[in-house]
Amino acid sequence: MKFQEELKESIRKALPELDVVIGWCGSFDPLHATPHFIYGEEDIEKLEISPLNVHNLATYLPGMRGKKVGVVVKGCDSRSVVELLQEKLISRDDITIFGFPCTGVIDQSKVKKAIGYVGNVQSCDMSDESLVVVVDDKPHSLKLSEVLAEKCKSCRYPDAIISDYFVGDRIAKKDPAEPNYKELEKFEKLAVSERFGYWLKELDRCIRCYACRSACPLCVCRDHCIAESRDPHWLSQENNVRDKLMFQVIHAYHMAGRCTECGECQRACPVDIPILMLKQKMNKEVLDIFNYEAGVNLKDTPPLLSFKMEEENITEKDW
Amino acid sequence: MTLVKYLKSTDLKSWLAELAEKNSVFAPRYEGDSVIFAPFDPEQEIYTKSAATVPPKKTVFPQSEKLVDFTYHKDPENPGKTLIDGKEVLPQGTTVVFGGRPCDVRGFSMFDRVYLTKETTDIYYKARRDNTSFITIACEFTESTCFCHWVGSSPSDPIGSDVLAVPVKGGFLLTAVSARGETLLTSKLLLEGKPKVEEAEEVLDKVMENLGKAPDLSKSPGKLLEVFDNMEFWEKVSAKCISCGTCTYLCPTCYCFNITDEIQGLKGSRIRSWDNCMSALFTMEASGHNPRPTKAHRLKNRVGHKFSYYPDLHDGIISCYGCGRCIKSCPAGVDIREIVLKAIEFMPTVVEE
Amino acid sequence: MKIGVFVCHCGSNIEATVDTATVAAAAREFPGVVFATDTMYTCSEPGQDEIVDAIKEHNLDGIVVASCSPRMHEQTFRRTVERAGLNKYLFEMANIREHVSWIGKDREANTNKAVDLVRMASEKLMNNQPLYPKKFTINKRVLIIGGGVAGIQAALDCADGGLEVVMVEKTSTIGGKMAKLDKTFPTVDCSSCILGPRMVDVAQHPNITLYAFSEIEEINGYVGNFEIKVKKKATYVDWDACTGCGICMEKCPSKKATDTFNEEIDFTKAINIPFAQAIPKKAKIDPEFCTMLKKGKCGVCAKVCPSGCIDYEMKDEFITEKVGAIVTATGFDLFDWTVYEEYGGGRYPDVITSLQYERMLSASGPTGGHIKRPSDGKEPKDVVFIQCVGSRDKSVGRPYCTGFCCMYTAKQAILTKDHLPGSQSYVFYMDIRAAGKLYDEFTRRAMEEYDTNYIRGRVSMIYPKGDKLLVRGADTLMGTQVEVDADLVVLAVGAEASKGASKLAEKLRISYDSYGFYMEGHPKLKPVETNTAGVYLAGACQGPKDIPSSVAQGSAAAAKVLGLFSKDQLESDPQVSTVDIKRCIGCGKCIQTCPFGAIKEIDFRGMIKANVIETICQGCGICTSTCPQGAVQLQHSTDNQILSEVNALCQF
Amino acid sequence: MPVLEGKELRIVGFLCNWCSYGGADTAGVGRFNQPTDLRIIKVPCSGRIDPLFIVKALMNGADGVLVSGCHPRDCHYSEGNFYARRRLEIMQKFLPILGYEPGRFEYTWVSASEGQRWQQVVTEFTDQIHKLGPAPKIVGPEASDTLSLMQAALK
Repeated sequence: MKFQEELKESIRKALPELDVVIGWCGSFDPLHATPHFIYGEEDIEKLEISPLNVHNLATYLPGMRGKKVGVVVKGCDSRSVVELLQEKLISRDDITIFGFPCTGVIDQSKVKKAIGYVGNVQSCDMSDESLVVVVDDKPHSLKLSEVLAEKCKSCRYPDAIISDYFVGDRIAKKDPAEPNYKELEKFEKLAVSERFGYWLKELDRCIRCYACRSACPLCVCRDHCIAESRDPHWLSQENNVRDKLMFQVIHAYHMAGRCTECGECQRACPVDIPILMLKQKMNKEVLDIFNYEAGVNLKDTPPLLSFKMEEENITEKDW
Repeated sequence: MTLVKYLKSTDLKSWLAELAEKNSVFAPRYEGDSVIFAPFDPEQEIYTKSAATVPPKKTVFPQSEKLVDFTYHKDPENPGKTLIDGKEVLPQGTTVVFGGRPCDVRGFSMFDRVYLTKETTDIYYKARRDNTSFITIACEFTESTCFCHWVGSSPSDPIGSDVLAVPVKGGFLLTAVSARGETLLTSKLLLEGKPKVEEAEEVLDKVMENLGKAPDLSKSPGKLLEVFDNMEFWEKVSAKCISCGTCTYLCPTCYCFNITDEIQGLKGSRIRSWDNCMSALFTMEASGHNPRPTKAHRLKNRVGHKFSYYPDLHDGIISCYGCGRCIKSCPAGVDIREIVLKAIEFMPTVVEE
Repeated sequence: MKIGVFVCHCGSNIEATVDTATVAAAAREFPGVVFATDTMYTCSEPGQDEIVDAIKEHNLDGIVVASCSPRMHEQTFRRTVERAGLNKYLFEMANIREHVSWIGKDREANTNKAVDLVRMASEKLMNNQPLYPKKFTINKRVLIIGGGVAGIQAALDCADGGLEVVMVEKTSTIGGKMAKLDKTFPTVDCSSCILGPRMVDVAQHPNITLYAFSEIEEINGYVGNFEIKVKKKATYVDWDACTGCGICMEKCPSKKATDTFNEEIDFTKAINIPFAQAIPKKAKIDPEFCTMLKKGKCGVCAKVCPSGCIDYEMKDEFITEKVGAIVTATGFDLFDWTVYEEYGGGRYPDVITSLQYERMLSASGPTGGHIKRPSDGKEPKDVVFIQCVGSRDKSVGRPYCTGFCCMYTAKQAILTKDHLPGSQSYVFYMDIRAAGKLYDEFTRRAMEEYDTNYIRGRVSMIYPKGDKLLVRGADTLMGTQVEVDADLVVLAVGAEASKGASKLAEKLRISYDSYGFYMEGHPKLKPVETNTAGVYLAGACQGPKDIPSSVAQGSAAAAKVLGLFSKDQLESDPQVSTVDIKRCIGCGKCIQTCPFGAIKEIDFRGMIKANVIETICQGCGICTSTCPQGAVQLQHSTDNQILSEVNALCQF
Repeated sequence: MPVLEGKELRIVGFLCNWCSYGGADTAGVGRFNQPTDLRIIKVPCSGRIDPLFIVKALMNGADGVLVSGCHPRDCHYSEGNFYARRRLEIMQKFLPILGYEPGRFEYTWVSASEGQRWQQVVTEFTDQIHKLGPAPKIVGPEASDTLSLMQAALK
């Protein structure tokens, strides 16, 4: 990326005042990146900005309260930062934000689907339009647009909303003005029994690792999540699909009006359960009822933590 | 003389269907974008190319299992008197697991050293272990996260398996590696395997070649103890860990559990479910004190346990067979190999006298 | 836990449609239940003793009573279990009367439902914890809202009992509706003669602070410690200096101001004192009619005022008062009768309300006590009284009986004859409701001694006929049509809750019915209490009442306040939220949503945590449903308690 | 004892103590006949109701859930029902994606004096749930347990 060096320079400038800067670097194969914690000069060089940087690094911030932390954010990640600031879960004074224009990240499961087997990736060359992945000596050429994460296709916030350092040229806010819920709307048209069956079938393979929760930048209960507590005792430890689904509803509801749809819950899921749709549904209704979108304005209050005496968009049942 | 048979890929389902007549058969298949072990269903495709997303651990050590069902019986004459009647829920029947990988299946040998010792036998574990046979597929391809050869195993390691299946052109060469394995290879669908033995050896040689050279991990137990108190080291290597349970739940050698009672009305069950040392609750004490308060403490435990404490107790055997799932599926890209190597290479800044 | 279950027959109230023995037998099968029985009247003394005995005999540590609503007897049974040495929160009630036996006759379904309710109660009980109240000191001052006769009575009783009283009255004088009346039934004694001295007492009592022409802006706090913001509306007259001499009123050139005290049968001046006996007797300017305030020209009052107390720049003023209890005595207002098109809908000047007629009868009223037709000032000869205008009439949304109109109509008929011996009164009525000491005798006097013509029937139409009004109605006793040529028609307009009653209720956090009348704690047993601790009701704000009833309630409310203040400390309700400090992550969402500011941030070993101030917490539980990790739990309604009820009902 | 087979469905009500529970009492005192399906859980305030209780009830086998609180502006705790309205509304809109028909869960406001309104609400809601029939149930630990039952029901 053109501005990678510029970013390194900014980090170099800011680092002396900071305990750590979180960015990304290469991982176990050329198709993967990993969060990268920069403590000193020797770590700066490893920083890489690429479409493989899927991780939302805002996830680390609430757990680092009290430390001076720099964080590199994509546009979508910056919304998580805004939401965390809004809810006073992190302090603005402690956070230094590095922004850059993001052109989208790659959805690994799409790559896997396109190529079939990606166990041994030897190289991955990326250009603006395409990428060539060599697996077991065989090159596979893919269009970037085919393997771009869904959220990136209808991204409306490619540039960080909030930043202390911004490198590269800003990409103007893209259309459409409203989030894209086409897939969700298609699903909503299914018969109720199909919807019901769908979730049971999908959740069945859940291993209750709670990566969805741990990867979520706004799941701040962390060690005290009600999924595992006995008081309150919301869920049993039985291996049943009811409790697995119930947890997803808990997560979605606790995210209502707070979720920025970064998609980390679904990306983190080791068994690829399409749980983002539940959050999208919640967000769609939040937008409908409260005309509200999380993580775009520092001064907002999440809608479920406030109220109006007269709710314009709530029509109660007439008995 | 070992029994070798050749199975045509096209006969795989028929063979499993035969096995399913007397056993419950598990085989890997796609569910969504993941490969998991599910009860054999002739209508679904079986995935055999590479290791499944989730290992077949649950076939012997379920994610959650009932240990005891109990009922409170009230004395009709005196409701104050209650009799508790509890029954162990022992698993019944035999199971055949097709399609695990050597690293998956060998993992149970780690369990055996804990659940089947001279002093104690875990009856639930034993019942499943004794009644489960494994038809393991040797790996034809290696993945960038594979490191079985670092930890004393190999893509064709037969330990723990009953039959080893080596992919050859058009099918598998099946080798019985246990007496129980031989009984599995009696089907008329299976052809004589000897003509394929050479081809199978070539496949395995090629895989080993691809794996490359393994680093020497023999120092890891001692080295990890050396850095035990170096929290700065552990904080740095655990910085990106998000404390979920993916690594432990996908690990074929992680055997920790939690026990809870779930009661409704007069009936209840005592349940054993997977537990996860990455979670703060794992070591949370009733007082509220937590001896492993941070993720650094917890990741230290996980790495330490596998590469130091377990080997110390069990003849130097590392409690990891290098399947690499903890690396591949980690949402944050934590790489256990990297941590072990860092510990081995770690040079204290203060030189001893 | 060892639970005892008592299933009440409530005589036949429950037993008739619920098989209580079956319910008790089913309860014996529930976890934790070691004793279950059915009893005739659990709330009776022998019934309560049975609970106490069972607790001792079976070592019970939790009790479920399946009977009436907890709103009825929860307190009763809590005291019972306490008597037996149990903590009173180790008790649960299943409401199998109001919610079961009284709403359906299917015995099988009812019994089945009762079993479910008992199961829920006992499952919840197993999650109950003993709770202990905290003590807090109280502010022994009382706020009386409304200076009508009920409020006056309450204020004087409290003040005489040694309490400091703050009285807030909306208008510029106290006295309320009673001050407008000429005479009172059934004694026909002069209203202002009996009320006047009490009004003076209020003004002079050293323990009473009166804020007239003031309103309640805001109420915060809780029983024992309320904080009230009072808005003193601008009068444009410095009341500290005003002597009530009335010169300003006399000289004021603006003569067309609305005279609300006189029910608008005449006009008053833009600066006015409502009536001669007003308390406080102070002038105020009605800015709507004052030329000086409207156009900046005039200033006559300022020129003539001997004490220089006119202040055209005056602004509303806000005062904070701290009290421990509140008595609301906001009274009633008249129904807007103009919805009755058949009575002319307000188009005929000689159709007036009973209260306007009172002002006309009053010697201190605008007519000096002479009955005159508003249209031409002539003395009427035939006067028609129509009862139940906006009472007992579903078609205008007022199905209830105002209760005192029959009596004042009789009084007005009698007074009409006294004032105009040659007149004839007619009363169209539905029923005569004259229950009360000497009441029926009084109405009979109106008929028999004063020759009032009582016609049982409704008036279907009034229309002008020359300078008279033709009143056409039915005489249902005779079965004939009746027509009366009336000179004056007086409507006995029904009472409704005073304007703004519901807004005040919201501030007080008390309930009101669909007509705006405040809900009492219990229709029989708690007539002056509300469901909000420390807030009491007096007079017609709870429902239409005549003078003796209003006064009685004023005294009753005062007795309740004096009783409340007889202790120096109150016990706080322990059903409040508590924070599990280990689980709290200090996100502050509970603090953000608490309506009472009862949760504060504290520092716990360097970490931010939430902390509930028990005496401020009102126990709504918004925090509990807000906290994502369930670290703040409302005691007695914890997640686990509610989940246990859900699980008792829904078992897959 | 579960629901009366064939006669009743499982309907759970969450009612605030101050208004709606009182309204249900008032309906009882007035002897306003109502269907017997509903079981009422009393909570101090509609603001206390975590919408997840509703999901929990449905997933555990309830066929319908009814929530009732004080009318807006009349909350005993002044703001509880305002919060409740937002939270309940969002959950109501969310539930259909899980495969619960709209109408399985309703919320409303009934004051302590509105016995008749309570009767009407209960009657109408019970009727609505009976029209919808039993809600989908999750049986057994594995999804296949439920899915096979659902398939069988379709045939």
